[in-house]
Amino acid sequence: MSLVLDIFTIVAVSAGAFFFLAGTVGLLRFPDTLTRLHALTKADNLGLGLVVMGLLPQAEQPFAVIKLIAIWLFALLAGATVGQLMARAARRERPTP
Amino acid sequence: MPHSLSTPDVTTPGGLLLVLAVLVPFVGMLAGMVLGGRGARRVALATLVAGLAIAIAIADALVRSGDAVVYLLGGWAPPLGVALRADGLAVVMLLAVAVVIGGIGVYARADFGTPPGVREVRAPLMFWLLLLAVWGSLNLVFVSGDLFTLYVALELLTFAGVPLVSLGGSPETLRSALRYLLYALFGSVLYLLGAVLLYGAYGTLDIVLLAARVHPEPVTWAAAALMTGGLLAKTALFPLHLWLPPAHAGAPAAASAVLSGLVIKGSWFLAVRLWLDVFAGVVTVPSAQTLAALGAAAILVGNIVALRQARLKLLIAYSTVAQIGYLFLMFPLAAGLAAAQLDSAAAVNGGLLQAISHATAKAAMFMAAGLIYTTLGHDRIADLRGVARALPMTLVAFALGGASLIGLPPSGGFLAKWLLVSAAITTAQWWWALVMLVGGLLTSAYVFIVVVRALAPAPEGWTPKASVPRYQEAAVLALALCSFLLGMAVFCPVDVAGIGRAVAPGIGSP
Amino acid sequence: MTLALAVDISLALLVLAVAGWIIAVRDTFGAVIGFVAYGLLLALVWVRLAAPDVALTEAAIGGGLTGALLIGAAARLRGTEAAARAEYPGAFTRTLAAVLAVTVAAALAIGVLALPDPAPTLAPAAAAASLATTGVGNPVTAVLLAFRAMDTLLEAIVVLLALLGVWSLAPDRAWGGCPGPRRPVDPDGVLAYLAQLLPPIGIIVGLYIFWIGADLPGGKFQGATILAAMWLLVIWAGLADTPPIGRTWLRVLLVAGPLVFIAIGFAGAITAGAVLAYPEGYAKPLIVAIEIALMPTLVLTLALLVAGAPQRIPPQ
Amino acid sequence: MNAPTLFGLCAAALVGIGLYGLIVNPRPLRKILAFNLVGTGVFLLFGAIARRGAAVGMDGDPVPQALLITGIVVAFSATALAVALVQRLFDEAGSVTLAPDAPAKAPVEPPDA
Repeated sequence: MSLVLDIFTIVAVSAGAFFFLAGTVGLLRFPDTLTRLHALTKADNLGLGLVVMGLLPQAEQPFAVIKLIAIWLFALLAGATVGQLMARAARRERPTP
Repeated sequence: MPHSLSTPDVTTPGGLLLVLAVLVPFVGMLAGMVLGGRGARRVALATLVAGLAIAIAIADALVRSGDAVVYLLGGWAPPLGVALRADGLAVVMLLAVAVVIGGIGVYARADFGTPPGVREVRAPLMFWLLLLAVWGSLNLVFVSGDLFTLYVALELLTFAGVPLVSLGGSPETLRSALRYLLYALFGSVLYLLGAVLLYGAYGTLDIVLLAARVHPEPVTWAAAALMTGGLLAKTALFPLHLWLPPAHAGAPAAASAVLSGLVIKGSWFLAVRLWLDVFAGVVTVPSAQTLAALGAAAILVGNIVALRQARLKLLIAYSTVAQIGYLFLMFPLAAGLAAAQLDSAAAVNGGLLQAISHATAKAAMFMAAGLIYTTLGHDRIADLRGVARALPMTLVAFALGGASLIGLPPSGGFLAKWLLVSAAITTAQWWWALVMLVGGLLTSAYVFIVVVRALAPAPEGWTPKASVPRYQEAAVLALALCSFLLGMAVFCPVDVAGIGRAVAPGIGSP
Repeated sequence: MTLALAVDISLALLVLAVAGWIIAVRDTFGAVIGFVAYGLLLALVWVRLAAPDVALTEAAIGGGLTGALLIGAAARLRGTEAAARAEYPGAFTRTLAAVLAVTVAAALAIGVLALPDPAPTLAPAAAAASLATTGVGNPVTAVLLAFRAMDTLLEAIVVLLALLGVWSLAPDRAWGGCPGPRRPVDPDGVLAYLAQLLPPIGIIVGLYIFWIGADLPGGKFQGATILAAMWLLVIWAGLADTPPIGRTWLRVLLVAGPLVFIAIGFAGAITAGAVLAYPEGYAKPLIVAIEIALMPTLVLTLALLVAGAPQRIPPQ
Repeated sequence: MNAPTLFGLCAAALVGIGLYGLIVNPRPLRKILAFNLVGTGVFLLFGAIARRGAAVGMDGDPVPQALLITGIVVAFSATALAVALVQRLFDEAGSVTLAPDAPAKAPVEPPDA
């Protein structure tokens, strides 16, 4: 059982790390603010979600599970808000043609 | 092993007074913040009296017991706990600061009142709160026995001093305040770096324990260099002095007096504490000579630039740069005396006296300049006509303060320089005596110019722009007299400064 | 062990790279953003150094509050960027600075390598003393509020004094008024939404971190920072205004923490034989009492330090 | 090489980087940032020293860890004061240059001089 869970953890965390990597590459390579934001928020939220999911089976107490999920939710909320704010700022500075 | 603070770590009678000396000004600040406006001034003036009484009581406890006053906070002995200790050096500084703060407080009563009909005005409220904060921080610098607590004390002193510089709010003072803050932060971060290294090497931050544990090795040298460098930046020793003149000259007169007379003495005192007590067996005579060489350069540069000033307040500020130089001449002299197996107390006392007589004289001179500015509406040195008629008492005070800076007998400056010069001759370091002589000549030149200009008769029909209260003039004169008569300390039956310092400090002694 | 070391080495290199970038990059705004990332990386370093209390503090204050403060300032000062370019010092000063920086860094590196082994430590003394007397499970809290309570008291005064300094920068006409500019209300805005959603949760988290500080990593500074951040969020979303600094309630709350601390400290002189000592068996309740009293003071002070100098008298 | 030594060396480099920036960059905000870098370098060194002091089942010496918290808060206060000064200077003068004007004209000469 624990072997299955460990394999699940490894797969999920690796997948999460891949999305982080993809997001970072997108941040560096994409041409403008909006697409960069897209890369950041989407890939990072998904990446963090996978990492958190992968870590869940490793949690020793139920409270730790709640904390892990809370961390993911907070990151989602922060990412969404900041993404919105930055997108608006970008649109204000350079109106779409 | 030179180990100058050799007190056992137990709370001594009167130890609680040390806690009071630190916390009473801060409690006054907190209370003043709530009461606001006029309440703050009332609280501050009451605290001035209480604080002076506490300082006198500490001196009494020290002289009575003949040993340092110690308090273990929370009952925890170092290295885990923090001890407050007041030896003779600390007590002399505590007393001097209490007196100078008292004089400044009386003077500032007139300048920093809340006008009728208003609940609270920014500058007066801030002045009184910051004055108390400066005082509490300085007392902490003098009595704390722990390097990290001393770091907090230095930061407190900075945070209290910087807003004093920009109290006026003009762009120029804001710029000076920012420059001062950056220098000061740079200084304290270097100091902290040294303290951290010492903890890593010896596992304690307590001054007495460190003094017993440090030995000459690269970590200690690095720590000593970093801490000294940081403190020099905060003390504005040449060539790190550039922030000082605009900052001190731009502030209101009472604030300039606090900054120039007192604040810079905090970091200087800490440097003395480190060199005499912590690093006594580590620092070498050449390094002490380097400090003194910077001091000598400060004396020459500061005095010459002061001579060229057109503004009275800037002249006084540059004179501070020069006088800071004297404060650092004591290091090689004390080292030289110790190396010659002689009592180095003379050089240390000379440095200490210089600090005190400069504190009193400079506070008096800045406040005198403030009164002159109020009366004339300007402080251009070329145009001081009428001062002698309008402000005779103030001009006398200015001259007495100047006499102390020059070192005329029987002033404190005279005794200080006499002690230092004789130490220089005893240890065959005559060049420092020469520097002091030249510095005295330059100082007398600009004091003389100011006094002569001020003695010139006023033009026909001239009237003062404003009149100043008599008690302000009296406060200035009182401080100037303190400085001028400080030389009488030579008749003091006990060597107060030496109490609690069992073994004579010896820089460079093995 | 080697994997852990590899992680540590990459972390250290990343921290250094970001630090170098903060210094080198031309755009100040970019440097500030870099600084926030740097603060979070440092928090990871603190975890690797087994200092969770410091990690929390670094993330909350070093990265979060300092970042917020600097971002606001950098945004306002953007217009001055071009003018500053002409003021860069010449090659001589730069060389001198580089020599000084390398000297200090090299001296420190030598110092680090020369530190004694085994390292001197106060951990055994702290462990023995805190078990025997304070009853506080987190040794860091025991140091902060028992063995070195004086530093913590002075620190509370330091932040307050810094706040006074910030307030002293108010224009005279705005004295007694509200810090910072009035933020426009944007009721449909995403920030306002966040400012309504997050604070209830944030307050619980902040109080939780504060409360567990006695026994686990956490404590008043970390908790207070989270609460201060929640308040600032509400202010920045335009849902509330900063309080006028002339208000008596504000001043009372600001000084209450240090004053209670001092009062309990002096009470110790009577009941326990020394200032800032606690009588037998009462150490933990008194320490918790001090922390509770300091909490509102710290929340207000930290938030108002970020909010800045008073700028305007509120319309009556 | 172990973690405390590694991060100790990292701290030394951070102090160096910060010092260079503090001296070279003329903009006050960048000086404040550089000061913070030096500060974190000092703290990190203290943290490495704390980690070296692990003993009796503790992961580190609690005394430096506690002092670090104090240090971080003090550094934040310093930053807040400095930023407030820069902003006020900007409001008053429209620029934030620190360039030392000839100190002699610090108090502005009135026109009738």
